[in-house]
Amino acid sequence: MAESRGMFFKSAVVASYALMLAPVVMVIIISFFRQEIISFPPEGLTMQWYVNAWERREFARGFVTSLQVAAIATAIGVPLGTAAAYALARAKLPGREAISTLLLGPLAVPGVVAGTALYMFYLRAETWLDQDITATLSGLVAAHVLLTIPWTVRLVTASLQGMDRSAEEAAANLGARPPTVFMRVTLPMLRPGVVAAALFSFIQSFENLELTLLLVGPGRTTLPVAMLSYLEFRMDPTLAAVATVQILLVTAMMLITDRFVRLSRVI
Amino acid sequence: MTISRRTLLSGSAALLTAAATGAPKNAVAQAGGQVVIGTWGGDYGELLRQLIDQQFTAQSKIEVLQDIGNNSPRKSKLLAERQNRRGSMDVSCLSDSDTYQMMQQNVLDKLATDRIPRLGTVIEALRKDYAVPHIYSAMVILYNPSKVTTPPTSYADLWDAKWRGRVGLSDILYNYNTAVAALAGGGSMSDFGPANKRLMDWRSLDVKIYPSNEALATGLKSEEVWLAPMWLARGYMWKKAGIPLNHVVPKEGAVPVVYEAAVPRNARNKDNAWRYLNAMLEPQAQIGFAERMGYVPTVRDAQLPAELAREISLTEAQQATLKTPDHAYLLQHTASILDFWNKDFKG
Amino acid sequence: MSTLVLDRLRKRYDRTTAVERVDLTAKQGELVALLGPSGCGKTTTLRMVAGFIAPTDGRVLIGDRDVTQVPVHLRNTGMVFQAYALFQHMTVAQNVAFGLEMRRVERAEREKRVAEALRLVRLDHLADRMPRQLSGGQQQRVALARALVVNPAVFLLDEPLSNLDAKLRAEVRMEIRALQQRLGLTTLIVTHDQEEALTMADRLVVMERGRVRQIGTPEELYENPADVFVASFVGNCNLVAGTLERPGSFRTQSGTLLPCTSEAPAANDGLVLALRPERVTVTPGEGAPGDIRAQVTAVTYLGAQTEYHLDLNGTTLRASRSTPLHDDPLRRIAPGEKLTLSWDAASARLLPAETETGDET
Amino acid sequence: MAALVLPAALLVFTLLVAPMALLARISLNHYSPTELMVEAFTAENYIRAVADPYYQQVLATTLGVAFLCTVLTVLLGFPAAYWLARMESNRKSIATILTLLPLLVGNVVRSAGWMALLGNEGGINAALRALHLTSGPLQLLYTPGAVIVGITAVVLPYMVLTLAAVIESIPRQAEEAAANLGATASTVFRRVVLPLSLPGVAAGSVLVFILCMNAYATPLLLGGPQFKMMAPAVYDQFVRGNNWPFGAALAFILLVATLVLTVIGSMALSRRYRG
Repeated sequence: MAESRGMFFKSAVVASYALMLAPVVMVIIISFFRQEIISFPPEGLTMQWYVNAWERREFARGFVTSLQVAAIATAIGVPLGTAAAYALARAKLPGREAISTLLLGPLAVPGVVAGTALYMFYLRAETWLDQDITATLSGLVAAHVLLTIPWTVRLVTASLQGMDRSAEEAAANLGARPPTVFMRVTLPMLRPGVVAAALFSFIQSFENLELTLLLVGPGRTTLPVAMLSYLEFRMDPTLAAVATVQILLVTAMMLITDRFVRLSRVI
Repeated sequence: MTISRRTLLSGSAALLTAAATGAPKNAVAQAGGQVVIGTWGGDYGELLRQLIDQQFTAQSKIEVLQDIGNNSPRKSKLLAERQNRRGSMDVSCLSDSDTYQMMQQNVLDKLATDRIPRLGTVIEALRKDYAVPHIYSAMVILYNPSKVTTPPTSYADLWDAKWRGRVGLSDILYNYNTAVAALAGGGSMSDFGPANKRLMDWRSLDVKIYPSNEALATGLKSEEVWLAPMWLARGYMWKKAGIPLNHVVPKEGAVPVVYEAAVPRNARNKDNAWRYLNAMLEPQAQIGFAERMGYVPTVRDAQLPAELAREISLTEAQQATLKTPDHAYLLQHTASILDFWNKDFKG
Repeated sequence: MSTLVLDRLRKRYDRTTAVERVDLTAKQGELVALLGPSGCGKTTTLRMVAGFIAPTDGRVLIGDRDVTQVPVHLRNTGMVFQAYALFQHMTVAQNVAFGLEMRRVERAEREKRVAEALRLVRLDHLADRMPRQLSGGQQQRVALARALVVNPAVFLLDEPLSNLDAKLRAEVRMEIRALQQRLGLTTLIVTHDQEEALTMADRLVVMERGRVRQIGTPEELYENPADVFVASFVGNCNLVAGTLERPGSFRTQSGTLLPCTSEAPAANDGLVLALRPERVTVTPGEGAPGDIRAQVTAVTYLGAQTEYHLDLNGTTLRASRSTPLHDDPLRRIAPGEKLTLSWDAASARLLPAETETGDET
Repeated sequence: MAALVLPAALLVFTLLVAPMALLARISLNHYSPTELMVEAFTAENYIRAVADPYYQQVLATTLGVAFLCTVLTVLLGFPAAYWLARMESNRKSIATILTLLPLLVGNVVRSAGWMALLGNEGGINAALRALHLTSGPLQLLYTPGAVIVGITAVVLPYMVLTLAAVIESIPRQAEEAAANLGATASTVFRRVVLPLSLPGVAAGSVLVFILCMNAYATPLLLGGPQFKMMAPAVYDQFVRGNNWPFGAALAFILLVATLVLTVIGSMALSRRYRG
């Protein structure tokens, strides 16, 4: 049917993807420009910004930190969120609406607001507990788990709603106790939802800037924060080179993920 | 699928263990401990690293960690953390007005003069008991010589109608731009009264505001604007980067800026911090900053090559007319200055 | 109503051929069934007629008009989908009215025709319901009404009964047939159910792996299957491999001789004898010498019919007959006992054995 | 089973509700330029924020941008989502990755990309100049338009993915049935696909609207100094002005505005969808 679609449809699809991908493509292009202050057309092409990006250790370190934080936050947040979504969908909870609003809350609060509030809260907690929280990995991970909860609850709930419950009933009928039913039947059936939740949780954590801004510490800066810090002081194409490498790595990661779990069937 | 899931799980388990066992707060630990420097990124941070940190670590075995950010968030962090027993920075690099404000807020420790032997070489006028002056420069007028044939001589010349739409300002320097307006309007560093009218005049002359110094550089490069009040040091850097620029020191007297370093009261590694401040005053490091960034040394024994000195320093006469900010006045009015800048001037 | 002509219709995908050269003419008012196992290309053929799939070669003609290049919405075919594809966000009446709206039929006329169509399928009392409030059979009838109300040139049904239970299926089958005949609709129906095809269709097209195996009336197909596939797919059939030893006598692979007077289609060996189970007459007792005798291996009681599984010295056959009465000795036949068999030697057909050559790869 | 909700709920409570309560308390304090924050119990910050025409303007700008971007996102995202949802599966993986990729690149980098494209010396102006279509550079960067384009691009993937999931659940046969009954492609879209995907449009719009209201990096980097939206204004008060009570009050005004509009919007949409 696609061939019979009208001009508006086609141009909207093209415009939509152009809008999403244009800045990404642009970043890749300018990473090769020779001049320090970006202007078109380029005065020449060079790889020097890649060298520079490599020498600035904060980017490589930031990438590793971001990966680490995103992986741990996803590993903690997705099980918590999945459990909560399951309880919300199946248990008879008093105040279900309120709890589900609470769990979606981190999505509604602006990142800079939540980040500032959390930073001040952490500082108070440090005094009470006499323990470092800001600028520690645990403090950062905890904040990022917060980011993963609403996405997980959202996506797993959608998955639960679309699920045929007869398989669960069959398992119970065959003698499985509720936890077994959950682990052996429900969870595997929810897999697309859970994988989608993990993917989005990872994305939310990996690219987060606002919530992270005040919670990072020296030697433990995430990649987006390292990039903003760099951009604040320099506009040369080093940032573009870092981003290009990041785009390549991320694309490779997604292609690998896609081999195991078809992304098109998950999202 | 099973395999991949298992690998995924074991991978995340490993990460979790790493998190639980609590890797030390900073990855690498040196024998002499560490020192955390709250600093700007970009060239400044890079030069700190090249000119000070490397040698410092080699000599003292103290690891230097940079906490990079702009001065505003750094100030906010210092203020937010001041009630805490342990802060996140050992040394905080800030401009002179910022350190004054932090001192007023009781954030900074008094300098341990005995631990910073090189304090004795600091230019008298720049000495303070709560911060070490690291580098300084002054706000001059940069102009594009191919477009501006009769250069301005004073800040007030920036209001000449023939430069309509050709004057550029950096948004982050709002308080200095306001000071320029005050001086041009006949005010002083302790009286910004005339500034507001001048700012509104500027606005009607289509002055261009750029979000950062770097964005202003782009505007100068593309010849979108021809004139800008800016640090002489920046002008020097930009000239080196190929932007056609000359500078004049205004008749009213240039507003100087001193970039300083101070130690918060709740710094974790104070001993290391004092040593670091001392290292910042070493002549070689000072000359390095001058050569690479165009800032003038703050110590008497750092001899610049004559050519460089001509480009970045002020003459004795010019130095005599410097309009040093009245920090107390600024602090009292900073909120209203920002408000006027945001709402009336820009809005 | 018009005739429908498929002229050398073919659909190739990258590597596979979904439909290989279908030629078919459905006369006005004729009901033609496309019959075959899943994946045989019958649905692809139907969808090419409707215009959802563009053929690689060949033409589709409705009446005198070549519609091969005509987009779906201008073809004026009325299609009933397998899962009905009712618009879940519209009421029954809105669903039925949709096609008329598209044809810009005036409101008053539209309402009249919607009411008529719903009366035709006996759903006029449910006009304001939403589809999800209806039973499967009711939804089916909405889909019928929706397709019929526009007076389509060709009526297309894609496995229309597969989502109904057995009893309802038989009922709806008769209803559709009656409606189709009353309205004189040129109809193409896709089904994998041979019983459905035999009872409803004027003519059948048996397809397998993209090829047409045989086209004919139900009777022609049943009595005169062109090949082993058709014989086995249309109705039940005993298929026994062997050779024609001499005219009138077929030797099975296990050596048993079976009477058969039909002509061999090709060489005398490599043949298959096709014999419908209901043509085999079974009698209890020894019979006369020279009669064919067989041992009963199983008896299946099917209510009206009873089926006997027989072993003839290594050759297996099935026979079926209307269940014998209580006092008939056959009623008490049990596995292990012997029976005498007979059939009209002319009703056993000889077919070439299936060869795998010539199939698409 | 109900206990399963506890860990997540506790976590959100501790790390979001408690800090926000702290912020709420701060918003009632008094600001002084010399002492920064004085313990108090005053509504002065809220009154000032609501009464000040500047912040009224900032809030209005934020609402306007969020509304416009949401509408644009629906208009552009719907066809893209349809295209993605109805694509054959082998090419679909690539298309899905292309949709997800911008999300992983982050707002800062994407803003840098827009800056390179829209700047006076940027790609578009250079192209226009090369084609002799313009003499001087067009001011594209540091305009409200740049922010709207930038934010729309940032939130589009969310809309596309949300809608694609809903469109995929609409049986293709429903569309075919409509076409068979004589509906043109655009009529099929308008009469069948659109009504059936309204719940997805509602969910996507709410999500996107919230993201637009809270946008920080994009307006900061693309809007230029004269353009202000709420989230950067809040951060400004906290960090540049060190006026925490006022910043906190602005934050709550933004939050309440977002939530109220979200609730009204989703109620209106769901009523229409049911009706």
